Amino acid sequence: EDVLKIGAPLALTGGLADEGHKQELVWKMWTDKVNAAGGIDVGGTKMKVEVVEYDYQTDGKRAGQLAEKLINDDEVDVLMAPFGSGHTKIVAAVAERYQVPLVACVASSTSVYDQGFEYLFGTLAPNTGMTESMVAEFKAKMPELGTVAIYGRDDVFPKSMATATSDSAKAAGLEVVYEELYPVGAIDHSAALSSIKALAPDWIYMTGYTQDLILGRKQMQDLGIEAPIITMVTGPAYKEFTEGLGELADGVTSSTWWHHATGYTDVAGAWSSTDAFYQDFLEASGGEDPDYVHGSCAAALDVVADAAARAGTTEPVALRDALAATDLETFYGPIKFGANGMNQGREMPIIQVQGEAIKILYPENIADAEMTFLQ
Amino acid sequence: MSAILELQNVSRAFGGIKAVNDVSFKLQEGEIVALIGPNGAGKTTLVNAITGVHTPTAGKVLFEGQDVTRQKPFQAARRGLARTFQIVQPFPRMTVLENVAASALFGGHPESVAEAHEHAARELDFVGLGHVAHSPASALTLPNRKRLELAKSLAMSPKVLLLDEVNAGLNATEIDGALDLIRRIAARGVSILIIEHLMKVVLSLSSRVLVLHHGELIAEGPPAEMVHDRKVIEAYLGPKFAERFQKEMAGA
Amino acid sequence: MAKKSPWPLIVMALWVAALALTPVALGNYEVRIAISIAMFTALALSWNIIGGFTGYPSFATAAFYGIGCYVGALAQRAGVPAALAWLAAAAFVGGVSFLLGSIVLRLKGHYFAIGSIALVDISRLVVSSWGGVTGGGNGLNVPLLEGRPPEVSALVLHVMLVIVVAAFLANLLTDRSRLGFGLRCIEQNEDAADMVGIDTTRYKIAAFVLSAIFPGAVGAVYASWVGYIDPTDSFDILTTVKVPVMAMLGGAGTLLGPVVGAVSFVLLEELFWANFLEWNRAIMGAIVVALIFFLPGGILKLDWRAILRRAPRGKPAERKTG
Amino acid sequence: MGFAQILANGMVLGTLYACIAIGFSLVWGVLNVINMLHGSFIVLGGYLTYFAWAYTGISPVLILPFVAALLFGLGYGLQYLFINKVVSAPVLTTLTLTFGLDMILYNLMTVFFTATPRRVSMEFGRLEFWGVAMPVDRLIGMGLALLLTALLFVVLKTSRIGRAIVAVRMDREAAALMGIKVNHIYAITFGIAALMAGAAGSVFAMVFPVTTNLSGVFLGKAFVICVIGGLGGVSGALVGGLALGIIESFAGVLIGPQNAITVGFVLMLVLLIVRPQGLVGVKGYE
Amino acid sequence: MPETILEIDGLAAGYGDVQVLWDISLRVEAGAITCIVGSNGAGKTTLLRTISGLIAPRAGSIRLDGAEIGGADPDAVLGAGVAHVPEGRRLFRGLSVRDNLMLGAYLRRDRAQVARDLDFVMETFPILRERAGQDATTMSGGEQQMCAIGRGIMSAPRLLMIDELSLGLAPRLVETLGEALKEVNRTGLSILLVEQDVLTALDLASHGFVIETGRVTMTGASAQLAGDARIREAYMGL
Ligand SMILES: Nc1ncnc2c1ncn2[C@@H]1O[C@H](COP(=O)(O)OP(=O)(O)OP(=O)(O)O)[C@@H](O)[C@H]1O
Ligand SMILES: Nc1ncnc2c1ncn2[C@@H]1O[C@H](COP(=O)(O)OP(=O)(O)OP(=O)(O)O)[C@@H](O)[C@H]1O
Ligand SMILES: [Mg+2]
Ligand SMILES: [Mg+2]
Repeated sequence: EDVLKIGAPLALTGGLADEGHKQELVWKMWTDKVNAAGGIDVGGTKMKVEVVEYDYQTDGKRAGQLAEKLINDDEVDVLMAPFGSGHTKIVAAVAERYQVPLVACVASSTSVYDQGFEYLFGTLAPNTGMTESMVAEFKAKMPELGTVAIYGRDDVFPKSMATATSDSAKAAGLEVVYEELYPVGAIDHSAALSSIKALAPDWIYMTGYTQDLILGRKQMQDLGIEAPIITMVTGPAYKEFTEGLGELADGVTSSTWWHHATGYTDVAGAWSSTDAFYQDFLEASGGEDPDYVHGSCAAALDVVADAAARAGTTEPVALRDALAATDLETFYGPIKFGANGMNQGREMPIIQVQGEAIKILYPENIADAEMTFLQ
Repeated sequence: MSAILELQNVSRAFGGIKAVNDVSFKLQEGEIVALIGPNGAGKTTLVNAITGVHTPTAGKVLFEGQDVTRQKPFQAARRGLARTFQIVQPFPRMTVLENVAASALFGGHPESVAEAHEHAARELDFVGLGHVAHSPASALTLPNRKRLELAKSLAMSPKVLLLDEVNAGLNATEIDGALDLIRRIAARGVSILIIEHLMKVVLSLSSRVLVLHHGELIAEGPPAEMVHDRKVIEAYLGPKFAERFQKEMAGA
Repeated sequence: MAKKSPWPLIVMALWVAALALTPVALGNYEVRIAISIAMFTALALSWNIIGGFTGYPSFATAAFYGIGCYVGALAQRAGVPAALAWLAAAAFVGGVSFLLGSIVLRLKGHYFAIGSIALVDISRLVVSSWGGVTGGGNGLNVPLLEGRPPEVSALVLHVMLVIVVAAFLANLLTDRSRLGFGLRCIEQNEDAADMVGIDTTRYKIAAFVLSAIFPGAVGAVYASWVGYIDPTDSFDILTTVKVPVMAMLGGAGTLLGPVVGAVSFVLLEELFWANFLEWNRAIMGAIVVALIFFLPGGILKLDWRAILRRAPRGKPAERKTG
Repeated sequence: MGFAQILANGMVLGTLYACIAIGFSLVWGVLNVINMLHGSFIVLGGYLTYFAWAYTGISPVLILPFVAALLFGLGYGLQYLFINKVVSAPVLTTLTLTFGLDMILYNLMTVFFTATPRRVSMEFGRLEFWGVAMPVDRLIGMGLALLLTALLFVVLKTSRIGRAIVAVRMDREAAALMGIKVNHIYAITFGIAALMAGAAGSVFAMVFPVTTNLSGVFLGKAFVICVIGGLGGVSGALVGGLALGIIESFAGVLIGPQNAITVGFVLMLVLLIVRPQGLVGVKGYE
Repeated sequence: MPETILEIDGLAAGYGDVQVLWDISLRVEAGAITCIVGSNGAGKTTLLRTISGLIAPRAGSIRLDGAEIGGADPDAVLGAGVAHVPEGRRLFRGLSVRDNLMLGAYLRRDRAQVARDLDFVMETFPILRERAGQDATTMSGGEQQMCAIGRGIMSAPRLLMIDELSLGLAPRLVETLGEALKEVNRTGLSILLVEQDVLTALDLASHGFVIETGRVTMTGASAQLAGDARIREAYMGL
């Protein structure tokens, strides 16, 4: 058989359905694109690519079960992890046991990668990288920046972001005046925000799911909470956020792993430039902008294809070694895996909602706007 | 002959109302005593107080000389202090036999499940329910349910039996059958306190009658006297029935 | 009292043997299904003791299961060998359920149902707030079991089956001992049970604990199998409701009911989930509804014993027999 | 931070909570059914309001009555067709049935609405008095919630339906002998409950983003509130809701949002044990 | 000949697979007190439940003043003028005596008349006025029985059916209740009485029926029945 089989458990229903559909979309875009170009060259033979996907209904148990089904019944050569660090962990355990390479495109918590798994790779870079550059950038833009309040959802990704931010801030000499997590079931944030209001910090950093962030921003407004900098990770990266908030979104900053305004050109992979991807995406999605999930996942497939090409075979162990040796420039940016399998040394964009648009404040080389302050 | 059950100034209040107020009496071994009184006088409450369903708010309950005032219902049952319910309470979806076996197993003296069934079967024959042993309790007619209640309490091989209106709803003829059964139970050496509004039962069974009114004992004595007692007629019998019963007693 | 037929035993033995053989006969995926069948069979059997025999509508299964997950995981992370960790989890959960039982078992009917559901939520919240120990929302990584996948799954399956057998024996003994007799009395009329000399409190707690330890063990084993647990998955409200449904599907209060129920439910779920991605939840719902209307006594309803034991519906006397 | 502010937050949240719980409490108290559908009813109300608003631009306040009416119909139908058939069965049966129905409804909603959070975004700004900041939309929500609650209270207390509902709860057969159409009353009750849930959803959508995933959360809140307040329909839910809102608000500030919800649950468990009838619930509903 | 208010012909009824009533036929005289006696499980309660529409008849007809009410829903039967005071009182827990009485008038719209009837009931049973505010179910058995009867009267029926009038009541109360019933009957209300205490029953009623295992086996004027040897032997234990 000359097909490169890629297995993908997806959350097409349940709580993470929206995220699942994003992945599904780029899986399709990528396979069409590659197969249209005749497939990929593996050890001399042109191989078509195929993504085998199943819905795991945002149910962790089921995600693991599916990974196993993909490996055993569908005999996939490599797995793509589902959305989120939690479910990635479950699938990673299975992949590790079967020694099938797993590429995670939406798991950024180091806790996923520090289990010493051999077969796990991630295209997102560590959260810490993100938070350090952010603190540095803001401090540069606002020298008098002294106090920060941190408020996050008690869930794998937001929690690690909150902790990382708090560490980076302390390291940079900021005072963390408030640092709390809210449980998953929380539907109201008045209590926390009222406390924050009383502390009047220079910088409010909130991290959680889009619906929480929308509500959080609105309640800040309602309670008359103002601060020069309001960061909501990763709200602005999602169109639901800006749509849900309207002008209230204006001025909110966030870091993200990728933004379509990042202009990488003549790179390897299915798309020769960020813009090429962007154009294709607009078409595929009917005019909607891609976010980092789309970018990272599409790039993850590029990585797989590249590894297969270099390995010259789809045999898992060889494929794994090839992946480990990856050093690739994609439309999404440079990808090079560290010892723990995580993508290293990328400069991740800091973005800000300005009017209707999402502007990039950092890194300089792709920045397209000056940071504005809310106060 | 010694008192097997003794109440010393027992009271039980519910919030405001004193349902039972400072009641004292002795139940001698082997005797049948009747407890009568208007509705709401506190008869059922008294039984509940004796069996630990409602612990007395004051006073003492002595069983075979030992203080059992604070006992739990299941302890009362195991001691041999059995009672029937004014509102019959079978295990509806068990067979009649299982119902009685339960009492034998838990209330009686520890035996194996098998023994319990044998014992139960004997008691069923004794009360005359042998023929329906295997039908579900829910299918019994009222008189048979009452008999089942009796069988259940007998299966605990009780020393004292408290019968709360076991005959209510039976007509005169059915009552005759019931009377005979109760006599046979007494013959087994069980001491009985019987609550009844059916004077026919009271008068023909008991050697002694206690009259409860507003939670207090207002009279006590042999049946023949009670039907003439002014207080009792006033509070309980009413002139018309008093007359009827006086006749009956005279007749008997 | 129903006569003791040997059939439940025989059927059960054959069934367990069949499951135990899946690793040699079938592929890993089927083994995985076998494992979840075993898991849910154990859970349903455990529930049967409190929910079936005693008639207390307990929705605490997920609490025991979840606590089991965490105790097992933490023990293993602390270096305790897997097998010991599993036993420890069972024991610990047993203790916890004893304490919780002596509290919530004072409640009856709807209040007990709510109370038991609350147990699930509270344990979840405690586990996630107690980040220092449990990793909170981050979840916990559990050391993976050694060995190649087939061996590992086979091992997990067989351990789960051991738990199933244990749970089944617990049911069997309960069913045929004075304990079971007492529990059935409580199920039908607690006051009367008290009156015939049953120490209802002690009996109920016993039942509650029995229905807790096996889920505890199951959770622990599950944890070391998947290698990662988090509060939302471990204390899942869906699990807690599924289990009683399975028991009812087969026939609550009977010996084989929970077994049959668990098998059919898991297989149905597989079937629908494989074939009707979008709609599988609705379909499961439809099945549950149908179950209530068309199989009120469960699949084993035809078993004549069930006729005497099943939960009361409508006019009891309409089911006069004998 | 200002005591007044925390209290205010708590009370506003509390009234919304009350609104969430009333229907649940009613069904539990009267039909003796734990209605697992309740959370989804609220979510449904929220979504319907959102889409009606998004497509017509009509003010949600005006949309609310229609949504409420719609859910009344739905509730009446479900009760009449399904739940009535097993209404006198033990809790396990009825709870499971409503759970099954909920799986269906939930699935329908995820398919048609997806899990995307929706919010009726109308910026009303806020009022400030004595240093207490109050979002206007929440005040409106609070107002509506109170209005609905009062309305229901009056209906249950004074109307024939109200008396019939109480009678049916106590003794179906005796009620029938009073000439009360029992099944009809049951269905009405369930309808009213669904209606209140739908209305609550509308109100909610004006203040919070709603997503299908919230149905479980709403249900959980309803549990807690009913137990805290007690099953007495309106008054119980109101007291319970306010209590929970205020407790969560203070707990959130004093011991951190992390534990706020836990406190609510623990309080509920304690009350279950020491005072099953709840703070203001009438004894005998147990 | 006196006119009849209730006519039953060939009535059969039961529960599930148990048939309880077999071919029951009887006439209830308007404005009189009629009693039904019979041993336990004979089917007396079942008969009343069938008349009041709680159970659907399997055969036969039930006519009230010539109009068929067999198989009608309870509310329709009550609307037609038949009230049923059930075995064991069945008062509404948690509701005051007054509310219980008012529920009797649930179907009625004529507020003024309802108020007058409430007054009448409280005249007839003074204890109810005394306890008007108390939770009905915390009263003693006898008081509850009065409340139940009062509740029946409140629905302004033309025929009042009472099951087990004296069950569990102190003799004195039975006497009082008897007087009260005669009182009520004088206002022209027909009464159908099920009673275990045959002496009391026949003493209250002008006319009686005997039901055995679901069949009417005897009927006649009270005096005549009271004199009948079989009755004395079977039901009076004499
Ligand atoms: N659980 C309770 N709570 C409140 N009051 C109660 C309770 N049980 C009984 N009472 C009250 O106590 C008094 C005595 O009731 P009890 O049932 O003992 O009377 P009784 O003598 O058995 O009457 P009857 O002959 O009708 O059975 C009544 O006024 C009753 O209302
Ligand atoms: N709900 C029921 N389901 C099945 N059978 C019943 C039911 N209620 C009564 N029966 C049966 O119907 C027969 C007649 O019962 P019914 O209550 O009408 O007798 P009754 O004349 O009223 O006796 P009692 O004097 O005890 O009131 C009895 O055999 C009884 O077991
Ligand atoms: Mg009594
Ligand atoms: Mg009767």
